[in-house]
Amino acid sequence: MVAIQEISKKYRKLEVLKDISLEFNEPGIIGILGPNGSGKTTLLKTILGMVLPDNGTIRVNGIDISKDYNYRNEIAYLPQIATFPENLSVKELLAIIRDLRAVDSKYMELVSLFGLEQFLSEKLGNLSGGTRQKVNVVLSFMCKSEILILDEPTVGLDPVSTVKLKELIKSHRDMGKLILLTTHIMGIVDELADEIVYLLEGRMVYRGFVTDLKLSTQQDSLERAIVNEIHGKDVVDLQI
Amino acid sequence: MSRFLGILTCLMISASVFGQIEVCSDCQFKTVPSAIESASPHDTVLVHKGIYPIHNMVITKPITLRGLNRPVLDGEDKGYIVKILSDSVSFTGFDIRRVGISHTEDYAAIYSFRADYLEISDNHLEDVFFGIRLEKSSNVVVKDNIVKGRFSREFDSGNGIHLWHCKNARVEGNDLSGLRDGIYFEFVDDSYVIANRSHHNTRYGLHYMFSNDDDYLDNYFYNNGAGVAVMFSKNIKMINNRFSHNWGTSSYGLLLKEIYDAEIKMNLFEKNTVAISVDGSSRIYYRNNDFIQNGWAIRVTGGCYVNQFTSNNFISNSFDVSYNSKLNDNLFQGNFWSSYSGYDIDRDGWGDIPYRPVKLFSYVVNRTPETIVLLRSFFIDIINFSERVTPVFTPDNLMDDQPSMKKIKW
Amino acid sequence: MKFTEKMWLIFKYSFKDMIRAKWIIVYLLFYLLLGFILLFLNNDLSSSVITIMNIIIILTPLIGTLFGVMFYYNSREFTELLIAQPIRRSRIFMGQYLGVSLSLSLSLVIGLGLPFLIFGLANSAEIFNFIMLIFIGMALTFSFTGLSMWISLRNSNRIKGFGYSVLLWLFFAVIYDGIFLSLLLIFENYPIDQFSLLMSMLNPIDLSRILVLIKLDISALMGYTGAVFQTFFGSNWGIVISGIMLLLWMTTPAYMMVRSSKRRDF
Amino acid sequence: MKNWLLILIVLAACEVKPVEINYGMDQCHYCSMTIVDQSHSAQYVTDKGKPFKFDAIECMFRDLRNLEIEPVMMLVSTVDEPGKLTEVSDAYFVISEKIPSPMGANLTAFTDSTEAAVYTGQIPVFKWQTMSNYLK
Repeated sequence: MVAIQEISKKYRKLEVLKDISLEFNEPGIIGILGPNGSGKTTLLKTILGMVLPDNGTIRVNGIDISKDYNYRNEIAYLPQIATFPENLSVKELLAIIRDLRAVDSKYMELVSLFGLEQFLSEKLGNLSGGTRQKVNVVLSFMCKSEILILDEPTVGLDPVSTVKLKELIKSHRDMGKLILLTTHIMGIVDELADEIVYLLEGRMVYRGFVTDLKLSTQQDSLERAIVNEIHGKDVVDLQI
Repeated sequence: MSRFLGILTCLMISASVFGQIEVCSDCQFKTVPSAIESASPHDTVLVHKGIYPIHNMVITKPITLRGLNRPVLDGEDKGYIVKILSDSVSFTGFDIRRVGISHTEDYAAIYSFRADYLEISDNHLEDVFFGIRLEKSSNVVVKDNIVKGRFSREFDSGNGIHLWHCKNARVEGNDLSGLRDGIYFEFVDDSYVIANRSHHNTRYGLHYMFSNDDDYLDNYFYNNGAGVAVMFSKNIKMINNRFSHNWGTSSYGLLLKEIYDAEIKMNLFEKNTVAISVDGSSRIYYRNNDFIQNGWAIRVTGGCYVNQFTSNNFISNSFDVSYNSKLNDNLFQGNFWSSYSGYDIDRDGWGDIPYRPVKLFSYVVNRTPETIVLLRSFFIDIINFSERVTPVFTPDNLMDDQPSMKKIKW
Repeated sequence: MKFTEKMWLIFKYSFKDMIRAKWIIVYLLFYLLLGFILLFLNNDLSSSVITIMNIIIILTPLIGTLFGVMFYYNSREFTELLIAQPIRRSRIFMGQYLGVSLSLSLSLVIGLGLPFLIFGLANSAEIFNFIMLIFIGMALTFSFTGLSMWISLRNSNRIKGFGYSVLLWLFFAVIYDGIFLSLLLIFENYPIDQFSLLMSMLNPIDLSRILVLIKLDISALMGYTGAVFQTFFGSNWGIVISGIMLLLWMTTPAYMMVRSSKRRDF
Repeated sequence: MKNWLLILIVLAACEVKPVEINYGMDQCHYCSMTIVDQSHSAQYVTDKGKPFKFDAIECMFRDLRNLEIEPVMMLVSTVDEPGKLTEVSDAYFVISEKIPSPMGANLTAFTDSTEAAVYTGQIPVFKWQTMSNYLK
């Protein structure tokens, strides 16, 4: 589904991605982990075509993404920060996405799932941060696509919505989708991720299945398992 | 004035007392020259309606030539039409067409040389090169003629009424258009130009050169290359004339070049690129004139001394006064300036702070004309404003310290 | 034709977002007020046209600049979301650019058009000058909206982007003419009319100002220097050239913006 | 960009050539009169390439007296070839009342010396260099 080959990216002198190669061929949930500034978001953005890598190629379903923007029909994106045109209503925002790409015809179920019906005619500028994040979630999950990219999906959500979101993510995995997500909350990785990719200073330092990781490090907690794993690679100051 | 009336009366009497010869296709005389040939001095030659091809017809005796029902004298582009070489000739009521054109000879429809006491009136001249050209002729009256040139910018336009070395001339009530200069005076003294309309001429409506002690009153000059030029002359009175729409590049309502002791009163200058362009002219009195919507109202270049601008109205001009030097020997007082922004607390009718009519930009444009391209740009507004607050470049004594708060009436 | 559909979509939302904003309504009201006050005060359409020109050639670029910058930085996150959608980048930015500049132009047209219509413009000889003035206001809006969005695109730092954009406006509105004037004065002994013609073409604000002036009565003043300006702008050839220049000033910033959007990371 | 502009200025400045006179439009640099007479107009071009136009040869002559540096080019229109500008060194001059000139000096230029002689009879035909002997 997604094949990343030796991509690297520099912002001025700062190397954010160094020679990363990754392939995701099976459906499942992949947690992209790493400390702040390790290049998680940049990596996701290169897949989305938002950041253009200096070297290397990325293929989605075998097609080089630098050649054709239509591949993005196959990728839905939930960005970290939810800011929308202030003077548009929720309904109008949904219409924009609906007109831009293929959308699940039952997207109104999502709207009601997060209790957004009452806000449909409300201007986005008048919504609270949490509500905007819910709109954000709806926008990404309503897309008909094989791949879902979620950047810190639970930030700003209340616990009830967080639970609903997690269920949603699982159901989408069960629909056979590839889901790439970044998060700082280990619980979510623990609960959802099948596989994790660990980035450090722009390099991929670990990739493996969550179950394997727990087995090999003999740790119940994923957090500890990761710390152990990375410790083995002589990294002392680890922040997740 | 009375002298002119005297001449007129004389001419009229002469017409009735002396003999009368008629010219027409059925008359004894079929052509005008043959009639003149047989006429005695002071006879009247009456020309009936008809078309008479004539060129270079010379009149050498004092006679009255009068057209009845506008007979046409057709010059067929062959040169002069009528040449008057005698005193006391009266020439009225003709239509004249097609004067010849030349580079070296100034052909005219009616030409005179050393011929005094002429009356040329009520003629309609069309397609002329020069219209009425009088040389060294004095005590002449040119009245109520219509002169139309070829409306061309090229060499084939001459002057409508062209006087050279004349005295006591009276040019009145003529309509002049499509010429080089409507009226041209060179070395003409003690003469009057009254109530003419001069318009659509290539160069000037009225043009004085080396002429002294002349008056022009009640004339209307519009749509000329430039309205009036008064050059190298003294004691010219300019009263109650109207200068309109002398728009165009390097155009002006009135050009004063090297003139002295003139009076400019009660004239209206509207919509001229430059209302009055003054160069090296001194002792000029400007009073009760209206300057309305001109590019420049007064543009002064060269040394101009002891000029007085009093009780004029300056309304909506892009530049009121432009000046090329710091030296100011001219008086501005009691004028109304529409762009004056001062106040009158003591309610005496005069503004309490002086008005400075020279903008910095007009000073700059005077120095480097190309800068006009920045007209009405924001930057210019800024420097104009700062110059007005603290004058540095513009003459600081050039101001009206008694600006009128209201439009001046007279 | 699908791509234009998508650009139309982006345009529609940007336009809607703009025209519902408080500031654009303030902008519209300003023009309405200006138009009514000017016409009420002197009731003379032709002198109002000159006054309005003075305001338009300074204000429309400034407003275009400010709204361009504001729109860009305020909608940056949403733009990122759009970039992740199956739509070409150029369509997004063109759509947004058109949305902003057309909504600003609409305020101009309505705000000035309404008072002039009410005061009897349709029957006036000034209608042509007025339409031209509006067109030039629009051209300047497009030009400076494009310029400011382009600058914003190249500066992720909001303060910098804002600063540079306003500086560019200041440059074209004021500083350029200062330099222009100095050059004319320094080289006054040289034949500089061709040069000043060129200089006036290279600044959209100067170009617009001259185009308006040349159509008004005071154009005769421009011929003061020996007719170069009048013969140039008065001829068909000159109108075509200056029209093309203005068009270039309208389109080039947008083109540059679109071009740099393709190479930029979000 | 800046270099380009500079080059342009320099190029424009280096080019010393007369410009066309717009009859009926252009103004005499000396006396401010509109230039209409195609057989008496004149023009000079400074070393910096700036042209100045005159309605009469006498105007150019008088203006030259106020000039510190002699212009590179001086041209006059002639009566025998009106509208065409001739270098003053190639022209023949005549002062005659028979041909009035715009500013009263009755000064006229000819391209052809015999043509000039035909007009003048006894009056001298002179060259530009001796102009100051005839015209004050």
